[in-house]
Amino acid sequence: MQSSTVQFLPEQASSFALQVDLLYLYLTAVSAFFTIGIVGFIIFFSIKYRRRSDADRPPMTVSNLLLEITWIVVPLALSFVMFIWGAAIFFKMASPPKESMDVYVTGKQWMWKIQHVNGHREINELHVPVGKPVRLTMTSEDVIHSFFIPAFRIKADVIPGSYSKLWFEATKPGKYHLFCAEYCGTKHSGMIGSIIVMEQRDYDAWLGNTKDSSLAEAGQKLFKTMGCVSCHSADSDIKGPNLEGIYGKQVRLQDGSVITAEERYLRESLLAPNAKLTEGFTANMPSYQGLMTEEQILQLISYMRTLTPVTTNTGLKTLPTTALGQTPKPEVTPVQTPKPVTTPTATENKLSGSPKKSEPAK
Amino acid sequence: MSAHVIESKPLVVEHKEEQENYLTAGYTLKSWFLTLDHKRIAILYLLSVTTMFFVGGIFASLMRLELMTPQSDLFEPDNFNKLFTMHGIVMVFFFIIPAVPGVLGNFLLPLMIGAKDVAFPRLNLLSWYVYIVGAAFTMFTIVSGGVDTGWTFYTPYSTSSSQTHVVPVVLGLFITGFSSILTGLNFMVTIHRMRAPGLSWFRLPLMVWSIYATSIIQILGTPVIAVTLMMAALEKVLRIGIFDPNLGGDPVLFQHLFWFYSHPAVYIMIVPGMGVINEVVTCFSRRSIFGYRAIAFANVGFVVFSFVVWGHHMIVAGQSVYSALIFSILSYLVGIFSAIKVFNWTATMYKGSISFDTPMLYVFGFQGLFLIGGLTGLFLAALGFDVHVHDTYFVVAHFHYVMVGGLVMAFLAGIHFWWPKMFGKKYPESIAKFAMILVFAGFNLTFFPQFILGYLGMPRRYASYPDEFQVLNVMSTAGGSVLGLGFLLIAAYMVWSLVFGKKAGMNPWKATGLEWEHTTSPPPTENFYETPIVNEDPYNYANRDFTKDFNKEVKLGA
Amino acid sequence: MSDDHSKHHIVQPTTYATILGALLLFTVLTYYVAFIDLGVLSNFVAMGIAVTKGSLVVLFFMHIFYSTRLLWVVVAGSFGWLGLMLVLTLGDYITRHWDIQHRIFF
Amino acid sequence: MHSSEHSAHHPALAHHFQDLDQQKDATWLAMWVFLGTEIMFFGGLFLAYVIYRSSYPDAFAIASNALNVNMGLGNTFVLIISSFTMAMSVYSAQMAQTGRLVVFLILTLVLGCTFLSVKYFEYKDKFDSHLVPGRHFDFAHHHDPKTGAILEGAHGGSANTESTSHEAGHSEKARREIQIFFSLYFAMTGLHAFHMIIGAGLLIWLIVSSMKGRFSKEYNSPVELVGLYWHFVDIVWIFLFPLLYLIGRHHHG
Ligand code: HEA
Ligand code: HEA
Ligand code: HEC
Ligand code: CUA
Ligand SMILES: [Cu+2]
Repeated sequence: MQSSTVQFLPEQASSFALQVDLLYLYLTAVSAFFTIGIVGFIIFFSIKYRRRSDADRPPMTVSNLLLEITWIVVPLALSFVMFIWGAAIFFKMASPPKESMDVYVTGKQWMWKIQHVNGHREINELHVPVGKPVRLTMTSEDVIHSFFIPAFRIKADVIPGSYSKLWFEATKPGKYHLFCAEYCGTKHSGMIGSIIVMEQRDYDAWLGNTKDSSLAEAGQKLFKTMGCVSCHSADSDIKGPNLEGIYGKQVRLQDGSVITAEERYLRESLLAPNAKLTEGFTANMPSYQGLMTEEQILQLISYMRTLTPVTTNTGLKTLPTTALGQTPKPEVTPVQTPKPVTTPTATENKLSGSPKKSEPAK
Repeated sequence: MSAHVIESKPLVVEHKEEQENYLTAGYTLKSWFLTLDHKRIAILYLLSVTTMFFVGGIFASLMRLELMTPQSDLFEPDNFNKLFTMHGIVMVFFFIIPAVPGVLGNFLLPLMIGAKDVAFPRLNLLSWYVYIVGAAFTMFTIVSGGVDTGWTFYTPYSTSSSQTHVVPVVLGLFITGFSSILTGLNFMVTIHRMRAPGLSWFRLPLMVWSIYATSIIQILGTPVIAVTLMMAALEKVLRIGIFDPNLGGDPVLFQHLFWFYSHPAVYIMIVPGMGVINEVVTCFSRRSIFGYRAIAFANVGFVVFSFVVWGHHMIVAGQSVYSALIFSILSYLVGIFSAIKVFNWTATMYKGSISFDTPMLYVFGFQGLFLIGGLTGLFLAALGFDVHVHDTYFVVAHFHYVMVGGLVMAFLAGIHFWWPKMFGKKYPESIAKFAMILVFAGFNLTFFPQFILGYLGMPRRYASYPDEFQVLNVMSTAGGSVLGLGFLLIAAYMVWSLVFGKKAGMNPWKATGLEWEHTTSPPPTENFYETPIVNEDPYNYANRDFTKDFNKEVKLGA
Repeated sequence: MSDDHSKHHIVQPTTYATILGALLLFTVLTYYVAFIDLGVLSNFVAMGIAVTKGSLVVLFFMHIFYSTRLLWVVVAGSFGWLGLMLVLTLGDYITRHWDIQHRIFF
Repeated sequence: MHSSEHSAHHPALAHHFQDLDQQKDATWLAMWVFLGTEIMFFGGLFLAYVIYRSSYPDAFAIASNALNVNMGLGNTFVLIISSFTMAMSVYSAQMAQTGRLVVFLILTLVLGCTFLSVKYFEYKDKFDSHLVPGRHFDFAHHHDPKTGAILEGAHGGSANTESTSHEAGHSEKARREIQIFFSLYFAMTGLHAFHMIIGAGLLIWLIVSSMKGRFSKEYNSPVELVGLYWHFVDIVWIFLFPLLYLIGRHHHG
């Protein structure tokens, strides 16, 4: 673990770390410049113009417009650099690459519940492979928490009733702190855990050991037990929309507007189906508000995601999933597709930050 | 812009000084508790905010004690959470917001503009009582078990999860808010309507401009926090659903409303402090201020811009990334106004005649520490950077640098500077300098390590933390003790000086300004023996003969 | 203060009565318009009428029309500040789920 | 400023003011600034209203239709007329017509009380139909045939929506959203009514003082200031009425 000497930087273990540290350096440099400059002037003036006798009569101050403009313009310019730099990193942090692997996180007083796509669950621990973008979809069961990994320089509040996203690409195997950064009650400081970054091989082995049914499988079971099939399958009496390819689809609503079906929409479809009616359908779907846990909702969403064929960065198009109501084969869930091509190494990836662009199949 | 001074017919007041002043106008408790004199009300505020500061400081000390070790051993996490909550609430709402306006503003505003009193003396006293009632509610909460929501009261934690006394404390703050509003209103009207003849806007001391700007922020911002807290209390009691996601509400809306007030509130804290700095730095440089108008307008800039940056507290809170973008760039714009002031104060010293009395030392302290605090504010406003340090000790260090390093330093500068005017007594100069150094050193030792801690990732509001953060935390705790001793020392010699201090005379610093040159120390109840007429710009040090004794004569208008 | 005298302007009852008439008329108007389906426009019309009514009250019943510049500023400022709060907060809600064009920077 | 010479010894002049003019200026400014704070105070609620109305337009339309628009309309008239009588009181005070002043003040008070009593009956009705947010909130109890129709009609434009057995699930979300409407309704109108009550108290005080003959041509600020306050409360209602009562009325056809 960490040495006992005082460090100044946390470990750099994600593709963002160096970027944020460089910005830190710039900010510190600008601050040092102004601090040393101003303190320097104060000391200099204090010595040079110290009062020698009570008879000293300093002259009237003359204002100097040029000087004043300079010291408005220069800081403005410097701070615009701060703004743009900071915003650029921020936007990268806010846009997960399409080919990211998904992990679902639920915060709850006072623990982190984590579900992998293959259904494996962990508490207060998250195992991820190195060099692969990971996208977290997070929600909370009670109050606001915040998912914070200092070594990765990322953080996002986890808010009940909505989904937050966070993504990272770990660049260095190891064990890192996971903190809850938003005050959430008595054991806020106990709501900590670790992120374990592993080599892909180790990760596969670790994952292989797990016996749980996959998240999507669990979701699929729910899809049956909760009665979704009765409407969302070809041969039901009451017709619901075909959910094939639903994830990421542009759904046309009854009021004419178009909405992209992603987590937020799917969640709302379960909890408040009639808030946004799909065009051509009537308000027949019951609400599952209160009938499912957040985790079950995530499972269902994850299942519905598998209904959409995804392009992975191997260039392979996953097989279209089976017809509804049948078991999709877990090995075709896109995120699990092994990635034989070279994993970008930490060093390669440090500066570019965003993971290597995938070459889409088309 | 008449540069010359008319020094005709000075009124010699040496004998008058022995006579009546506002302190000797009455000795009964009633004469204090029912006083309408702004100067006495200022003293009431001085007593109450100082008490509150020490209460908050004791909470802080207990917290620092707990944080010496990684485990939570001294307090249960529950109690630790109550400690930082009460520390934040007491310091913010009962110390720092009323401190400079309540004490120095009240004492000085009418004196500086040549008025007999503020526009509405009754309202002024009422403000103080409202403050006390609000404080009483909050103190009751402490006694009855405390609150543990953090001073920010984020929903849904505060409304549906916390089992502590949220409602009484919210009520207390609601009430205190009105004190702030009434003070602001009173001061604003006073500045508009009560200025002495000849005292045009651009002849006002910059302290008055600062108070004016502060008042407007108080007037426009405080009602919003009041109604927000009201809604939160209703949510807690009646479950009305506005902030509760389980009932269809949006918890982030609370944050918008909260910060709509609480960001401007940080300027309510710092702007009057900056006002003090103007007065002190000119006096001890014997130099008129550099760029009077720029500073005056920067105050106006604060009024507008302070209200449009609140979203920088919510960068990772789930607000739109586009909003974050807007709020970030606006935060940089508001930084410029502070920059203008800092540069102008430095330039004011150029070619001055600088002396190093205690108030000036505090100005130096302020300059350095506020600079660091402000600049780290710019760090935080950089979006990608804030993602990492939000809700870590980096933020804690930032705001202590601006609030303690900035405002508390400025407040102490002001208190030391005007102490002779307020009480007619001098404090012991060398002990005061020693205490200043103690505070400065202790402060840096306490809070500088927290920047590093924060960047390393230590989250705030943590009762326990991983072992590797201990070294820096111990440093911080050690610094906190030095700091506490420094403050204690200041309180001690100030009280001592009331009894044993040397008589100060009317203008010991040879300062300009109506409060120094036109009335005695302490001033009489109606402030001036004759309404002053102003015929020069402020800080006209170039036209004073410093070889004269400034302590003898009250200058009268032509 | 040069424009002091204007504040002592006494508004005549006929003015008050005219304003009263206008206010009552606008109230009736807003009521009936509400029953016509104007789509999104409904909101704007309703608010437009409310703003007009409010302005009439402020300007004449509350004498701002005859007042000093300072009071104009106070009134405009107060409403302006409310506007700031509404616009910036709504801005968040409107853009919250927009797709992110992370390429706008690099 | 010869008029101020007279007033310099007026009993209502506070010691620290130069003259009544200065005092009047100061109080006017103060009153307006105070009204500014009131705007921001109501503003927080308006903000919440705007956010939720734009998030839940349909629920708000349904809920709004459960309010009694006629009572709202009637009250709007009452309040506007009371604003007029208040303005007339100010005029009478300025003209030193004490008799008329008292009459107009009493009229204003009566109108204010009328408003409050109507409000009382509206509230009572809401209590009886379980429309008060909280544990007993229940929109389903609200058996208004018209609203019932709207409950379905308000979802998008398509007309042939039928009530089905799945109604229950459907209205769970609607219930929460409708409850938020009523929360805001009660918070906003409640705060408004609270201001009215204070205003009524001030009016009573004015009536008593004017009967004692305290006001004159030179000194009538209290009447003017209470007038400002009263008009402000009126303005708040001018906005509340369309915002709360008139949403989605056109669904009636
Ligand atoms: C007195 C109080 C005070 C003051 C004056 C400030 C001033 C500033 N603050 Fe601070 N702030 C707080 C009190 C204060 N703050 C508090 C209490 C919190 C935490 C609340 C909580 O969560 O509990 C906080 C939190 C906070 C955050 C949120 C952090 C987070 O939670 O993630 C941010 C983000 O942008 C921020 C920014 C700023 C900025 C840009 C300024 C600027 O105004 C600073 C401007 C000053 C300067 C810039 C220095 C002078 C400049 C120069 C000499 C020239 C060089 C200039 C340039 C290069 C531009 N502050
Ligand atoms: C004006 C505002 C103000 C002031 C002056 C201070 C002053 C101090 N603050 Fe505070 N602080 C806040 C405002 C302020 N703070 C706010 C708003 C928060 C956020 C709360 C939240 O998260 O909700 C906070 C949070 C905060 C934290 C973070 C808690 C956490 O997140 O877990 C810490 C930790 O070190 C801290 C420390 C201190 C210290 C050591 C002082 C010292 O400067 C205090 C020095 C004063 C004394 C010590 C008292 C006087 C001396 C005696 C009575 C003698 C006896 C004592 C000794 C000899 C030691 N403060
Ligand atoms: C009684 C029939 C019924 C049942 C049971 C049902 N649905 Fe639906 N569902 C519908 C209808 C009808 C629609 C279209 C109307 C709408 O958008 O609400 C729909 C829409 C959806 C949509 C939005 C699809 C789109 O194209 O916009 C999703 C997602 C969905 N359902 C998922 C589920 C899941 C998951 C379950 C089980 C937990 C489920 N449904 C159970 C009838 C049903
Ligand atoms: Cu969860 Cu803090
Ligand atoms: Cu801020």
